Amino acid sequence: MTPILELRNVTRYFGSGRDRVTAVDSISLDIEPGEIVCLVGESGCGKSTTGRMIVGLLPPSDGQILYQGQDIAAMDKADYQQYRRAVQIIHQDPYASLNPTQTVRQMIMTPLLRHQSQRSAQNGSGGGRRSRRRDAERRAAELLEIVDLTPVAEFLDKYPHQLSGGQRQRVSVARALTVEPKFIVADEAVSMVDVSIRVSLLNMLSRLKEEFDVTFLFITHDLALAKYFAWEGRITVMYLGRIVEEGPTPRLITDSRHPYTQALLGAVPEADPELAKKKTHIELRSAEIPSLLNLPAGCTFHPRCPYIAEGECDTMVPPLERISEGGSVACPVRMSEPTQLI
Amino acid sequence: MAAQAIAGEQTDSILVSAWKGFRTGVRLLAYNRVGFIGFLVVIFMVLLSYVGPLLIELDTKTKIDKIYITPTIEHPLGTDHQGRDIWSQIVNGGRDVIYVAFLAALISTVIAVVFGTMSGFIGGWIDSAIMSVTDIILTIPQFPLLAVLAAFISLNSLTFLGILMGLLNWPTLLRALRAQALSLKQRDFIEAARALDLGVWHIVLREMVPNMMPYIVVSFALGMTFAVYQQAGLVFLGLVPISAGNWSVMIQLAWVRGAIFYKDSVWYIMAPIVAIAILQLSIISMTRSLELVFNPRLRASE
Amino acid sequence: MATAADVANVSTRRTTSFHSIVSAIWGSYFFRKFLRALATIFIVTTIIFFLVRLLPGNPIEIYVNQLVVTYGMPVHEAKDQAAALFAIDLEQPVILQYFSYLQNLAQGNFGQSVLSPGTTVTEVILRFLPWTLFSVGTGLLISFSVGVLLGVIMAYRRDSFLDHGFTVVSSIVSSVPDFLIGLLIVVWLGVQWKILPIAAMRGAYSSGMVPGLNFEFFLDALFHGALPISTYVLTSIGFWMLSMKSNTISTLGEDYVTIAKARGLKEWRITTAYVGRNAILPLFTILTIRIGFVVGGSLLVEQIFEYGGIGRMLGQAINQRDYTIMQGIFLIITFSVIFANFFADVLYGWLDPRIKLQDNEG
Amino acid sequence: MSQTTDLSWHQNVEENGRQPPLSLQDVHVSYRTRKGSVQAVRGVTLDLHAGESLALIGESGSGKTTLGLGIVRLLVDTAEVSPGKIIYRRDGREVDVLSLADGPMREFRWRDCAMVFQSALNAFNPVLKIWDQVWDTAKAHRWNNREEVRERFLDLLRFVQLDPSRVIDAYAHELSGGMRQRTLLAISLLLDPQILILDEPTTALDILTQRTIIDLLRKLKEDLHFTMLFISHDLAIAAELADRVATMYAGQVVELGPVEDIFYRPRHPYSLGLIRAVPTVTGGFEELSSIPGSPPDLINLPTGCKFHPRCPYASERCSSEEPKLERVGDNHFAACWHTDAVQDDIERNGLRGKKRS
Repeated sequence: MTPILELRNVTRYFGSGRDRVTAVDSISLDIEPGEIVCLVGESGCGKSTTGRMIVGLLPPSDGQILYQGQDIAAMDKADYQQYRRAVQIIHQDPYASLNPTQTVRQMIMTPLLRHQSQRSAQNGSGGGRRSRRRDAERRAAELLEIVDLTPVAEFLDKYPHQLSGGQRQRVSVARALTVEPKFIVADEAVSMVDVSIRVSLLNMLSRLKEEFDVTFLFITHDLALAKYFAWEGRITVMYLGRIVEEGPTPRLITDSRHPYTQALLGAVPEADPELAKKKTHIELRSAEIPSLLNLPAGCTFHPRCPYIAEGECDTMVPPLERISEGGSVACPVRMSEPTQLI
Repeated sequence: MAAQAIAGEQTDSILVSAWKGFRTGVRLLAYNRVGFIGFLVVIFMVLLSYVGPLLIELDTKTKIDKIYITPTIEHPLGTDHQGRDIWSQIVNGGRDVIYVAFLAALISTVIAVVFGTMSGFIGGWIDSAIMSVTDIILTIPQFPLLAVLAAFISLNSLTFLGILMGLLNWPTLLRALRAQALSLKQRDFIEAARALDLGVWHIVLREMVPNMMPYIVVSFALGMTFAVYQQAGLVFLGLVPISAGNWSVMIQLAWVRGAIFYKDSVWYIMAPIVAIAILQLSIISMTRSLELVFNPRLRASE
Repeated sequence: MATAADVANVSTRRTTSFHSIVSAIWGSYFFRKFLRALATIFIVTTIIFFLVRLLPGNPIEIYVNQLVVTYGMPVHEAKDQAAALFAIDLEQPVILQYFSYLQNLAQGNFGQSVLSPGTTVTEVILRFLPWTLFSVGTGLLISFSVGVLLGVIMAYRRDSFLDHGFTVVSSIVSSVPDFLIGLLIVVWLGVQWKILPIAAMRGAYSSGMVPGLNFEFFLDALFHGALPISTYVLTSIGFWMLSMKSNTISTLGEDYVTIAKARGLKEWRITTAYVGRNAILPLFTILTIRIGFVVGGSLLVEQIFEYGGIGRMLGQAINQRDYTIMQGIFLIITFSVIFANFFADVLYGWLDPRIKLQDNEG
Repeated sequence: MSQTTDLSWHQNVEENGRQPPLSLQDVHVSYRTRKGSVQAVRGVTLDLHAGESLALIGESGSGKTTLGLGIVRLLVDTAEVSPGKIIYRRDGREVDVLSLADGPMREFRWRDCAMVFQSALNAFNPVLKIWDQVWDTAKAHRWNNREEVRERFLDLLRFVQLDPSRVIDAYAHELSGGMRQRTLLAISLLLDPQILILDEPTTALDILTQRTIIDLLRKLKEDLHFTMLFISHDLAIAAELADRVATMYAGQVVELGPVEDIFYRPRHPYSLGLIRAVPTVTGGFEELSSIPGSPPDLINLPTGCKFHPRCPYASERCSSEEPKLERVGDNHFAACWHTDAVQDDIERNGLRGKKRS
């Protein structure tokens, strides 16, 4: 099967000259239709930049992004438009992602009407303005029901500031669904929502995957959430612009190989006092993350890595290599060492 | 069922929703007391200047026996050095001032909105170019520039004066609006609209501009006050040969003819100054209410 | 376990590169500001030159025509005279004229007065500019410092009688154009109530005084400058008060102020070093814009008080259509604004340790 | 670590052991707003014992941060703290913090009760060097020996694993978020306060940075027996660091007990709901479920138990009568009419959701 989305050596710089920062450094990633992939990493690792490039909000500085096997940079206008709508994004901040001047109705109806008219123009079938509007209204109501904003009539004429954080995120999802996307990038979509309702948002997203065949790229810094959401999918771990490890979620969580992944897994605070006491952490050699302006040579993790092999890690960029347990690891030194967190 | 509920909400006709919008607007206007008073005074000044002349004719008759008299019922603000009624001059002298200020503010606001939004929204070299020009013009003191220009080109039409001022007054406003556009551009809802492929026009006009409205109307009001200042100054320097009754011309005449040094001429000199001051003050006060009326959050919550 | 030595190791390496970056940008920050100032001066000069030369009714042609028609002077001679006045060679193509004009400017040669040939523009500028700089500078300094102080007080006594009173008075005063304030001073304090000897206060200093660096002369200059200075202060102080008030209110809500309180610091220390200092910083960028307004205002205010500054001279030159003087004075006013802006920018960069990095990002 | 032993100058658990250094008695806080009075904290009674670490957990709007700021009286002007008492005890003396005059209040802050704030990113004055801000703090508490202060601060920086030479003369913007948070932690220890309040000390930090902070705090707790009050929306912080936990909902403490009781034997439906809503990394997959509905409007609170509109066990009684904190075990209290039903639920369905491997 052709991957729905493929990144080939995608690189993104910001700034120029001495201030040039490499946010994403030659990453490659295949995502199959219907898959759930989590992109995990700390701030500044390039995960959001990757997400925004996938959605077409930011062009890559180098490398290619392929949608259904086609390079988006080389698409003609019609294909590009189709790709544009097929790939949607859910943002992190529920207070910034909705226009404060519009009601829920306006936010959902605008894309429906715009793209509906283009569709009908293509099909040659017209229908009056009125009936088109009625269709759009019906669809808007359906979408709000899908994202559990019921009773629908109660929400349609609300402005964003009249909604709670969780409800706003649901509106964002409904808005993205107006264009019947095939692929959704959820960029920290639940991290600003209260703990008690996070899970219901995640469960709603999982349902969309089942019902509408949507492929998800879930970007998060929270490994526990990634594990929960992508248990049947894959996790990709990024550090300073590069992918350091990826693999099926259960393998990555229970048997991670890259020292950075292990450090992350060990560092996550656990909401269970006994687990918290029992868990072992990897002690890093430095607590500070290097500046993107001045990245270390070789493996970017080597200044912090406790397993550093001098002369190797600090000179060579380790390649991402497949391992038999599933997925791949960019650490020749440790890739064959199984781990035990407890 | 849900669809029916929506259909039911759709019964508002355009007239009804316009009426609702108007009511909301008035309520928000009245929310800030100072702003509301400013708003009422601005309306009063506009009515005075545009409807007043229909009722009160400009007094042009010289009356030697009535020079510099203090207010009476016949002459509510006294008379000038030729015995002409000051009140009639005030009523007839606002139209030009308001017209020129309005025109200048309109032009400078349009320039500022278009280029400020473009600069902030598109960014890149267009932004650098626009901002370089803006920064340079901003460092040139505008009033001396206007005065020098007025000396080179003789300004004999009010409209031309308004246009010239409009073409010079946009830099401060542009900067403010660009800052707005820049911060809006990075907001997630603009990105979402881009991802939904809603088109540049939709994004600028429907997503960004409504959120910039408070700044735009405030910019417009401030643009008017700049223009009032500048035209009064130009007239005062004698650079705008406009003879008809006009508050600025009244001040200039009082100055040139030495009226300000007469003890008796105080009504003559004070009337136009107070008129201009009230106009400026009320426009500035009005911005407080306008900000509220166009604030999306407040407007939406009604 | 990360030992302190490791951390130190990693961070010193970062520190050196960090410092080299900062110092490089520190250097380039002023350098860039300076370049920008130079570019602005150059562009303004160019605009003015071409306005004078190319606009319909260009003053040189008018002057030449006048000499030919009224005095019957030969065209050639008239052109020579005009060229001498405007300090350019009219026989050259315009673009070469422009270069010779720039060359002359660089040597301080702005040409001569059209109306009184023999008086160089440079002389006029040197005689009158110092007084405008003195009055405008003093006015700005007073209004800025007093306005900032009152703004802080208003923010701390928010919604008190004092706050409302100041707000009302300052909004009224700042909405009246500056020259009308001047006019009101003349009308009320000078003529109606006869509190001030308006006539005696005209000029930049009393006739008979010998300019020099002594106290007596300084007092005299202050006496003559008092009215323009007061006008500048009155019309701009409200702006500083209200800006400082709103900045102070928003700074009071900053986390570091709350934390300074939590650390048990004394109120005075918090007000000055934590609130005041941060609230005043953004005003320096505004200062760069306001300088232009005040200098521009001097053109009208100096007319009112008949103060002997460059603004009044410009007014006269405009009235008499003495183009070389107009042009020269306008350029000088622009130069001084640009210089003042540059100075305000440098001051800001010096006061705010973050500026070096921000400049880098922006 | 040798340098850590002399960090605490007068922390003596035995001496202060009898009486809790801090007691909140029926504390109420409300904010005046245009729409009405926001009841942020409603009748909180708590003791903070010497040497213990107590975590206040709850979601946004539960009143935990208001309570923390209320203790050092740093709430905004529109907030009113009344009725209620905040009793502070040191060396046998006892004061009500709420009745302290300005001078003594200023001295109380930081010397007796220091606070580490959530947003370390903006915790420092951007135009003053770190050292100037430390020196300000010392001087404000009449500690005028520059050399001594400097030595002490250098020790503290080493304790929080920062390179002193790098930090001391830096401006805040030259430090990373994690470094700022550790610097703030170091400054909070400067005057060796009796109580340390930590408001979301690790929120907004990266995971690895979070871990270094958690380890530092654990060292403070286990080696130095600092008396600490954690405020967090993150259950994990409580699990990692607390001895006792107080769950807050709608301005009230709804459950209070030793950390194991709260995490393994919760008796309030809200505590149980939170535990069932939060995933762990370690271990297999567990089905999670969220609490239905959203947090209450603090201006128009529901009648009776404030949690009843979202509670799966709610009965008629819950909507009319408000439960008080009642003892449900040793040192374990819960404010719920249906603690038995919660217990049954856990026994029948397990504490967390179904496991999948």
